[in-house]
Amino acid sequence: MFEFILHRSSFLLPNMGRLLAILIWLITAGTIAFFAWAKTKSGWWFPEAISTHAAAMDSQFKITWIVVGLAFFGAQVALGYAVWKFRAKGNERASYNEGNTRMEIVLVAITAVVFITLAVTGQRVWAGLHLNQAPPDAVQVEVTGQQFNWYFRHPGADARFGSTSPKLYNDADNTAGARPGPLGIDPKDPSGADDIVGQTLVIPVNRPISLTLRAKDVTHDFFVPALRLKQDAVPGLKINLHFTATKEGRYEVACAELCGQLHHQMRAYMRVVSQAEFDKWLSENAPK
Amino acid sequence: MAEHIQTSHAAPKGFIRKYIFSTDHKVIGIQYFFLALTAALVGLVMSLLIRLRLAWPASRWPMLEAIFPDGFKDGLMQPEFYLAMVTMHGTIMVFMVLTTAPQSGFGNYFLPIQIGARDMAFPVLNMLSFWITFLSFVVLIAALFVVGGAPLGGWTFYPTLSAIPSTGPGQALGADLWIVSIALFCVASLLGALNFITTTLNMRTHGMTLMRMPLSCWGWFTTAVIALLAFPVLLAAGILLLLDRNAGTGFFIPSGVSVSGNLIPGGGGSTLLWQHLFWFFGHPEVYIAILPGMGATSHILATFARKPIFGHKAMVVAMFAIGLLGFLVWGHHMFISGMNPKVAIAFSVLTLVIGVPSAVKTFNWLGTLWGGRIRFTTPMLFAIGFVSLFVAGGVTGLVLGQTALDVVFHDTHFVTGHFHLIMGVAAIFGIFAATYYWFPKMFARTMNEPLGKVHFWLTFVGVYAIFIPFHILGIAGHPRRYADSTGYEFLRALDPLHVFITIAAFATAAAQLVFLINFFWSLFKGKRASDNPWEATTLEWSTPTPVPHENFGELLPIVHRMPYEYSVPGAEKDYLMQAE
Amino acid sequence: MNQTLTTNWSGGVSPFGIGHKKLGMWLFILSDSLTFGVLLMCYGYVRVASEAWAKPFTFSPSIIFSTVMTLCLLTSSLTMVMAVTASAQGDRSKLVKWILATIAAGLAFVVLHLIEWNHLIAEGLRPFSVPAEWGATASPMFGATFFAITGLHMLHVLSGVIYLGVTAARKRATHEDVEICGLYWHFVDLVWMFVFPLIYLLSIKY
Amino acid sequence: MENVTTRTYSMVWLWLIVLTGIEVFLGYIHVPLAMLLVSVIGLSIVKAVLILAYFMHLKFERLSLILTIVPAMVICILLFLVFFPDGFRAFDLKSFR
Ligand code: HEA
Ligand code: HEA
Ligand code: CUA
Ligand SMILES: [Cu+2]
Repeated sequence: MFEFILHRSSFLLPNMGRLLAILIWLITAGTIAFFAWAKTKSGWWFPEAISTHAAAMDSQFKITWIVVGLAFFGAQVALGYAVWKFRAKGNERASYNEGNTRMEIVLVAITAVVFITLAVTGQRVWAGLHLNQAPPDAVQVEVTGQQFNWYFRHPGADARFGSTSPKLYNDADNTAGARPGPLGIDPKDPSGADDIVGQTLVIPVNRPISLTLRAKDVTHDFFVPALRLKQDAVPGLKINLHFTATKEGRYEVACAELCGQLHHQMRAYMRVVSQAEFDKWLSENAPK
Repeated sequence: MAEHIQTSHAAPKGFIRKYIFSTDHKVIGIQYFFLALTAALVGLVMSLLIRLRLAWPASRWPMLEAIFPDGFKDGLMQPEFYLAMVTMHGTIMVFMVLTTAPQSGFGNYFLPIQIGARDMAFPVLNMLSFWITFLSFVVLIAALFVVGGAPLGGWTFYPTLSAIPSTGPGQALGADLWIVSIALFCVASLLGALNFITTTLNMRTHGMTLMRMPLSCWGWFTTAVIALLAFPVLLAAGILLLLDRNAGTGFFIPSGVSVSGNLIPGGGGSTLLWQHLFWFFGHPEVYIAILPGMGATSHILATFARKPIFGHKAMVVAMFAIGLLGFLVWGHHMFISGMNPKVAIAFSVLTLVIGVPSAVKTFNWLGTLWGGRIRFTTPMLFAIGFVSLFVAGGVTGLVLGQTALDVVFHDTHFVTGHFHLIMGVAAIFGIFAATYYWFPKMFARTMNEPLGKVHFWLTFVGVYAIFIPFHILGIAGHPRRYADSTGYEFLRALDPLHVFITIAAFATAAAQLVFLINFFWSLFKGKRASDNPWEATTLEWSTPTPVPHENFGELLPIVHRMPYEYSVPGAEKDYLMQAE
Repeated sequence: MNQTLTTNWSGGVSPFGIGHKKLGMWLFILSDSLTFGVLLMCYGYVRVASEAWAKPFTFSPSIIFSTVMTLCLLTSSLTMVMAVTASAQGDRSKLVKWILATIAAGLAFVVLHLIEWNHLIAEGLRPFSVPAEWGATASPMFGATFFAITGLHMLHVLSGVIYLGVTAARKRATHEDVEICGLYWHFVDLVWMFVFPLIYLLSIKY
Repeated sequence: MENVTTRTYSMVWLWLIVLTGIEVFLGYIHVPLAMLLVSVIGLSIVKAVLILAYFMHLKFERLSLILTIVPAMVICILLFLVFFPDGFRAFDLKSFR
């Protein structure tokens, strides 16, 4: 019975094991080559990094990528080798082998050490992002997400944000000087008078920026690939985050949390400018 | 106590009692299987629609407009339709395919036979589970056809998007139906899980110690334990979300939420609460999806390598360790959700620790093949494919599990690539392996081997071609659930990749026709199967084919040895049946 | 390799020495306890996340009232064990009597509970808001958690009453069936042992 | 099971009532909220154990059954406590007060 099945299929594809082994190896090599190729193509790998924490993050990625790449490579090569080498031959029997506890323990020890090391070293960047306070001289910006727009608010000359209330939201008038405007800035609060509200994030280069993320309706996500920064903006919460951009230019802000029909259109620009230009921008945009 | 096991009933008569409202675990298993197959085809078609829009977002499809007038206004696929398809594709695949076929389908059919029982512990409950699942599927599909269309909140259904009907099209009645469907599914799965656990613990035949159970049984048993503990949490979450939507409560709605200018009254809750509840269930759920596949793969690898499992005990321990650790890592889906960053560190470390038992399993699969005399049957090819894909998808989990790297990759297509490789196809390969392997027992005919092999080669290459490029998309920063990426400058360069993926997806989907043709042709015209066509050792191969009502004759089999006694030195044949 | 195996776990017997139904009920209780457990945790979560939490329950009459409800459930558990004992002795008429007593206590609980609900609703408590007199900053989640948790518990009590009725009416019900029904009933009682202090006592008026 | 008499059950019932009484009393004398929380949970766990052990007969079942059911329940419920850091966070970071 079994012979028959074996016979029929080997008629179609002789040396099944060898073929499968070659295929597995080809896929492995192809995958690795594909990644290597993509890395050289513009736009197919990480965008250029422009924040102080990005270097550590990229190097953590590199280490991890090598480790998991080796695990991937090793496991696939071994799998291919096994199917190449150990195919059925006539009536020969397999070697009766129920396992090897020593090898098992060694494996557990090695993988545990490798994985835990990865996990622990990876936390440094995380701690820098989330467990440290922003320095006191950081530039304050409040980021608010709503379906399907970003609003960025600078506190103006007094360095204090005007208080807001959901009851005051007025999406109809979103011009820069509008009060209460879409953010619901209390017109009676004097510290809100000089707040600058815009739809482009403008920040000075090489200075710590402290963001406060909020959302009006559903969860959004502030994502700037070039900054290696991503954080949900959650309704009901004010989430703090800080970073320093190191290169001037215009970058895209994407929304990376499903927020409804036009999630994919919730885009904004982030302009990183020199301190001088930033000051000029602030004074030009200050509400009159 | 032996009387628990021995009670026997006459076979039911009449078509309805026998095939529709049957309490026979074998019939129910097959019912589940066909339900999953139907769902898989629906989900597959949805994935093709997804691919269509991603590759050619601006193209018009008048033919599709004829079928979905609302979804394709002017022939252009609408973004809300795209998101509805993503949501339904994810939901159908995770719940209706991966939770039903491997566990409820094959598990129902083979768990009782493999442990030497006549049926499940609660046959009527078993039937009820199936029909509730069926109802759940119908309700889910109905969501596609109600006013406003299917929900677009993603399969994770995060509030407040999902809790407030005015947040988007499809979030009204469609979203309610989605929740009702999932709640029903939870109930069915709970009942199923307690049935599986009771059966495994109480109904093993003489000599079937826990360690002598085939690893497939261990897969089903561990999965049932996980399901019993994870589904009640999703059920509670579903009830609360339904209350939020219909009774005005605000468990998942903070105060001060305003949707398109309208202040939402009430509130006072927190969106993170839903995420905790969902992922407390959700992460164990992904192991619910893969563990039966791991079990079946182990079972099949041993059979066709003609060797005992390498490190049988370690395999069992690893499986249980994965199940247990699976409850400790849910936070890795929430690193950037605004959760407490210190808790995130703990979750991150535990997440990487879960790689250890997974590595043990991978290593032991290789060890099982090592020194074997491998017979390359179709089920064996799929089982080997499972190992390859599991590694490919698993290693990227180790990238995502690190807080700092997840900052970059969360909610990008890197995640899509990870979970499609490990779940979308590794677990599906488990189903395919199981289908080819057990088909002769279930339907008393054999599937065509050459066609099966063609199916394997095409699918194996195809899925790598589809899902490896997703990682590139993610590395370049492409967010997931984007109906269209053409609005972003930094995503422009990726357009050709989208087209490539779509072509690969259509080709791979076409290859599934080979499977369908083979399956249905073999069902009616396949060669008659003998009792033990694979020369395997476990109890299901000791029964006659077709398996009689109540599985065994007068006497239940008595088990004398471990499940995979292949190539025992000095034995007469190269395999020793458990019951001989 | 072929030694005879005769331990509890070697197959052919139930490792716990109990039947399928009883094991099934225990597993159901395990999973249901997680449903309630997680609901109570949600309650705790929204409570710590709130500015202020209403404390509307005066000692008299509110707390006394709910204490009486608690006594009803506790007593029903006692009558239930009496029913199980009667069933062990094979005394069917006694069994039915004790079950009826249990049903009565359970129904009393439900009736008292509904009276209380009614009272709170009359005061202005809603799933989405609390009466203004309870404090301007009081979280609207008070009503949501209160109605959701006690409501789901009440549903369990009602199902239990029906279950008890069916068990009493079924002539073919075995001792095991009665025992299992008892397990469910005690579990419902057990859940209330947590609902009562967490929902009521922690919102006692100062 | 044989040595469990009506008397035992009545005693358990009495204890449950006494413990409930203590809980209510603690509420009556207005123990500070945090202390009240800890003490009523503690007392309720004792009550739950009494119900489980006697009324639900777990004390008289095999140890293996207890070890199958109880740890799973306890571990999962303890795991839910991990939600709390975010509950406090939701308070600390609240947008509107
Ligand atoms: C079957 C389903 C399945 C399985 C088994 C897994 C397994 C794993 N998953 Fe995955 N995951 C999903 C399904 C699954 N996942 C889904 C559906 C999502 C997305 C949900 C959504 O948001 O929609 C997701 C998302 C997801 C995230 C969140 C990403 C994000 O949204 O930001 C993370 C993060 O930690 C993660 C991690 C892991 C890890 C560490 C494993 C580990 O268990 C993997 C272990 C395996 C291995 C490690 C490989 C084998 C080992 C070796 C070859 C060892 C040899 C190596 C050496 C010696 C170095 N997964
Ligand atoms: C089992 C799980 C599963 C499977 C099989 C698939 C299969 C596929 N999926 Fe997907 N997918 C998900 C689970 C799965 N998916 C989930 C959970 C999401 C997330 C949803 C969300 O964001 O909310 C998602 C999202 C998702 C996206 C992301 C959308 C977005 O974020 O914008 C895309 C994009 O291309 C995609 C594509 C595909 C394709 C091309 C296939 C396939 O066409 C690939 C080829 C597959 C096969 C050839 C196997 C077919 C066979 C069967 C399915 C089994 C047969 C059954 C029996 C024998 C019983 N899927
Ligand atoms: Cu905002 Cu997605
Ligand atoms: Cu996970």
